[in-house]
Amino acid sequence: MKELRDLTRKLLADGDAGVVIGWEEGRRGARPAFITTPDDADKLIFDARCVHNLANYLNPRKPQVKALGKPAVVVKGCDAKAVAGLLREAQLTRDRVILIGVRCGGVVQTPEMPAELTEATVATRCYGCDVREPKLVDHLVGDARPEPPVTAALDRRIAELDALSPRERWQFWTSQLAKCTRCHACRQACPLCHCERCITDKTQPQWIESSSHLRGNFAWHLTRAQHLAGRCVGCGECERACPVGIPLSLINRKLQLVVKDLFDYTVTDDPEVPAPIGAYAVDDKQEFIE
Amino acid sequence: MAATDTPMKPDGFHPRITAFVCNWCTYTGADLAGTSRLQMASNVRIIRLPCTGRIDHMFIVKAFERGADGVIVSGCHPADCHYTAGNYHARRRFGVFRELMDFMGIDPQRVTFSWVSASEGAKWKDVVNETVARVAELGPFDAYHELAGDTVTGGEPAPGPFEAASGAETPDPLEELEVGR
Amino acid sequence: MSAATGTALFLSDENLGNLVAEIIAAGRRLVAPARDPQAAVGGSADYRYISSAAELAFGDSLPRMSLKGFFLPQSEVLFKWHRKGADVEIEAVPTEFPPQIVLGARPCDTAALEIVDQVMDWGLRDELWFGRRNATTIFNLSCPVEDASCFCHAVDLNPDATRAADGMLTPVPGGYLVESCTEKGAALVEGHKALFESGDTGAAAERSAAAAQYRAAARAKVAADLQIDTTRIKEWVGDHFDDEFWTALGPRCNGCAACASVCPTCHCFDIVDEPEGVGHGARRRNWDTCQTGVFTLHASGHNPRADQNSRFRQRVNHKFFIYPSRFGEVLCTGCGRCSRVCPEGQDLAEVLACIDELARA
Amino acid sequence: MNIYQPHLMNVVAVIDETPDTRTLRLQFKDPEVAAAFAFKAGQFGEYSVFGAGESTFCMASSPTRPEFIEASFKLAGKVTNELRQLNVGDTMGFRGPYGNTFPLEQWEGKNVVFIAGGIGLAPVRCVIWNVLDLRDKFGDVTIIYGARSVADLVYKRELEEWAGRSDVKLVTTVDPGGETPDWKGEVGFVTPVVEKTAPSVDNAVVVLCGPPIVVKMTLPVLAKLGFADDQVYTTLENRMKCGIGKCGRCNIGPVYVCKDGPVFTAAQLKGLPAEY
Repeated sequence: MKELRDLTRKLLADGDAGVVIGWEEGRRGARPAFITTPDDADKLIFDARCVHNLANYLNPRKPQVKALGKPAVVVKGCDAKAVAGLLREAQLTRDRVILIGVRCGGVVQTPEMPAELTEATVATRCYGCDVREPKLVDHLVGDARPEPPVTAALDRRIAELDALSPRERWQFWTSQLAKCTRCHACRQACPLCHCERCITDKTQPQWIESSSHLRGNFAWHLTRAQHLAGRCVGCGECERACPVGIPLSLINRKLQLVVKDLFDYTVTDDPEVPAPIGAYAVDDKQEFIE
Repeated sequence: MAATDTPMKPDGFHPRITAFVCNWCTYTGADLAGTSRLQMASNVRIIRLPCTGRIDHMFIVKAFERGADGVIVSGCHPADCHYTAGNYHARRRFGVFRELMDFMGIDPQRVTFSWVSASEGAKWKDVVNETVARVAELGPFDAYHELAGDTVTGGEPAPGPFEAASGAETPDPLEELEVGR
Repeated sequence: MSAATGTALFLSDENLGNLVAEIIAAGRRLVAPARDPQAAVGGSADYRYISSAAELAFGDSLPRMSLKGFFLPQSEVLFKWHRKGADVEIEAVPTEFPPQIVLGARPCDTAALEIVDQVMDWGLRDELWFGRRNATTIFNLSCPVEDASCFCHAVDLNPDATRAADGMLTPVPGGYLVESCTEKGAALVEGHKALFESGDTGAAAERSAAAAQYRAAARAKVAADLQIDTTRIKEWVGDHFDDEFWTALGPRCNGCAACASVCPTCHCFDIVDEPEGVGHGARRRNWDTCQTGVFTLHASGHNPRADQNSRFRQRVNHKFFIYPSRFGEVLCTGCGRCSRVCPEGQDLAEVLACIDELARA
Repeated sequence: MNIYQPHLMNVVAVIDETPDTRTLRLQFKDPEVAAAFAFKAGQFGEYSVFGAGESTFCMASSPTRPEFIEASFKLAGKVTNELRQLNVGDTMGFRGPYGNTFPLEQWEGKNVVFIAGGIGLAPVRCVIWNVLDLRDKFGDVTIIYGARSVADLVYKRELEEWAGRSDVKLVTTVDPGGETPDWKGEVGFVTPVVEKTAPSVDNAVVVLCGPPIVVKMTLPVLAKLGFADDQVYTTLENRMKCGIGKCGRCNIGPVYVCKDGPVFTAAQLKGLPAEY
């Protein structure tokens, strides 16, 4: 912690960064912090409750963050994948951001939870994590942490759904998507949803109906998932932001598995590796095509 | 196209099929099927696009929204794309989208993906007939068409915030399972 | 300031189940906190149409969403249109609704309805809203108070308020103490009077003592947190539109608008036309929110609220300055849902405490 | 009554004003609605194309000519695009009139100065005809109107008519570069032309409307010419959906454009945050 705070003080004092974006203690657990003066550096914390993917604040369509100056962002390994996504998609240039990596031993599901990691509290995304020490960083702080407890709950649920008939899956998803109010919190919380104007906000033509009936909700969630295929870093922020509890991670994780199976691609924190959609191989699988 | 042997279920169900085809191969192939007077089902409405690379997954969604029971997406064979690589990109996207539809409970049998070249009039006939037969067997896609429901419900109360607008019964298929809990 | 006036009756747990069964058997729609059988996260309750007493979840935490969706559905048809050549026919929607009953509403959710009534009756009267309001009988559940994000006491309510309610249930050992406070409420009790035990039995005094104790404990719990003066806040917010306070708050907000979705008083909406094929379609009203960029975006591309700072400021302004200026009361019932649901830890109670501090200085 | 359900109107005339601006002349289908309908200068309505949605426009025609209403709109979004597809005989929807009005009764006996930029002439035109149709009740009438180019001037036939009237002083201007070889009017932005024209302050009121930039630039010039803030009226447009104070998006601080406006004096504008 001291390492992180000292670094923050130095970055701000030297004028290298205008704002350091990390985590602080809020009334309901950890939350994003925007540190703009060295004096506030001691507010910063890092523990297993720091679940937020702060790469979201690097979205170029956030004038209120841009106004604070050049950002230095604290990233876990999974967050660094999102930063790599932004770099890959030319939303950010590497010299416009300072990345402070933290070694991570897994996080809990919500920032209000106690920091103790158990099989019941650990976030599903930490299962199979391959970037517990982020590589795409300018500074790396913190000590190595022990492996988190393993939970394969998400993959288990996906397997259960896969085992059902299409009709049963349809019933499951209609009951889930009926709750959707189309607040688009899932989009806003997503670090990779950075479009200047989201397809669902476009009206000429209106591809996706904005009404929260099931027809509009299906069009939205199919499109959201499809647009994130091969791009989603699996941080789960969409599901955490959803005020009605739609299990969006099931869809995102399913597509991660699909992309792995079809294109042998796993989302990476190397911005030089192209995303699978937008690239192709001449010998891609095509058994589904007649 | 001749409107002869339209596959029909006994109840007279004629599936509505929307076909999104590329301008260079499949459209020409379909044209050839017509000029060759090949007999095929007349249930297919063709929408011509420059390339399969232009065909967005939302086209399929919109087709279902507006009443299609099945969809055909067809274009040039690999290596034949007029724009070099449009069909390769489409292949990746539809490979993913097909799995996504399946996962969300949209029977992928309702969507046919095919490569039909300009000379393959006979293949187009087969693709059409097979798709129509398969979708006829599946029945009308009312599940999708009625998603928004007839929400002007006369004296009925409007749906509550957690009810499907259609008011349709959604029995819980997962009661026995741990899914989504 | 509980306004429940009727004689307190006793409804045993068993008879609550019978009441539910009788209401449903009579063909009336019943809304109550109930578990989502397929809830993905936790076991949180929502207000739902229920079909049996087994679904009731009175003991659960505060329902995730407020009650507003039963009066202002997240998407509702305003009318349908049918094109006949160059002509258009309009198919109207009814503005009268069949009766529905809400059992176990939290006082903050019920009070919100009466607060929103004011804007719905401002100038032209919104009959779709009032049609549902008039058709609904609401019995509150005296609230045990959720957690430290609750602040109903700070906005002129309390955990056993009966504002806009037709009656209230207070948990006591073995069942509920039932008070009705309107004719509608009394009619509901009268319609099922065999289920209610009158107040003059020996156990009655014990029960009302238990109820009083329950309420006092809830009031004490909520009063322990957040001491603010909404009048002072109104003045400060009105006078400090350009204060840098707002610039400091905006960056954390990612504009997800989950706060507005769960808010019992956020009532802003969008109106959209949706074709349902060729030649006919529906005009719908959908929930909308000031937290999104497109909310105020002009067709010309000009946007009066171009960043999240100004959008968050609008939310606080509307609730604590604009609404009280117009209608004499804040557009907030202190339910705390916005703080609980915010993925980034933006906390309205904390914001209000800061403003109050600034206003005092 | 469902307050969101529009009245049906017939399109009785379509007038192209500029390449991207069009006026629709409308009549109520239901004679009872037509008979009961009345509005005052300054009010607005919600015009709908079924299938595209609703859009807000000020009344462009004068209440002194009640046999029809007119709306002028510039191609900008989904609804205006669909409005352009309408032909004579087509059906559209209308809700209104909503909002406050210009206090014409208070202006009787006064000189009236109209200043407009671009499509901003549409709401001003309503007041101009209202004043001209009751010509005896008002003093001098001055109209200063500017557009980007000659082609972008709206209501060209009416501009000619006003130019030919002896009881109207009309000054037209186009932005530098927007003039044609035979252009006889001024060349320059509206604001300097107002300064040059220098309408008299005495016993006068000003009606000002245009894009936000024109309004923001011209207000100080009017102050410099000596106009008091309560002598200057303008009409604002913010994004609206319901038009009746419920949908919650047109407010500028505590003021709702749909209910408290759209007509504001410069004095009122000064008390508001700059969120418009």
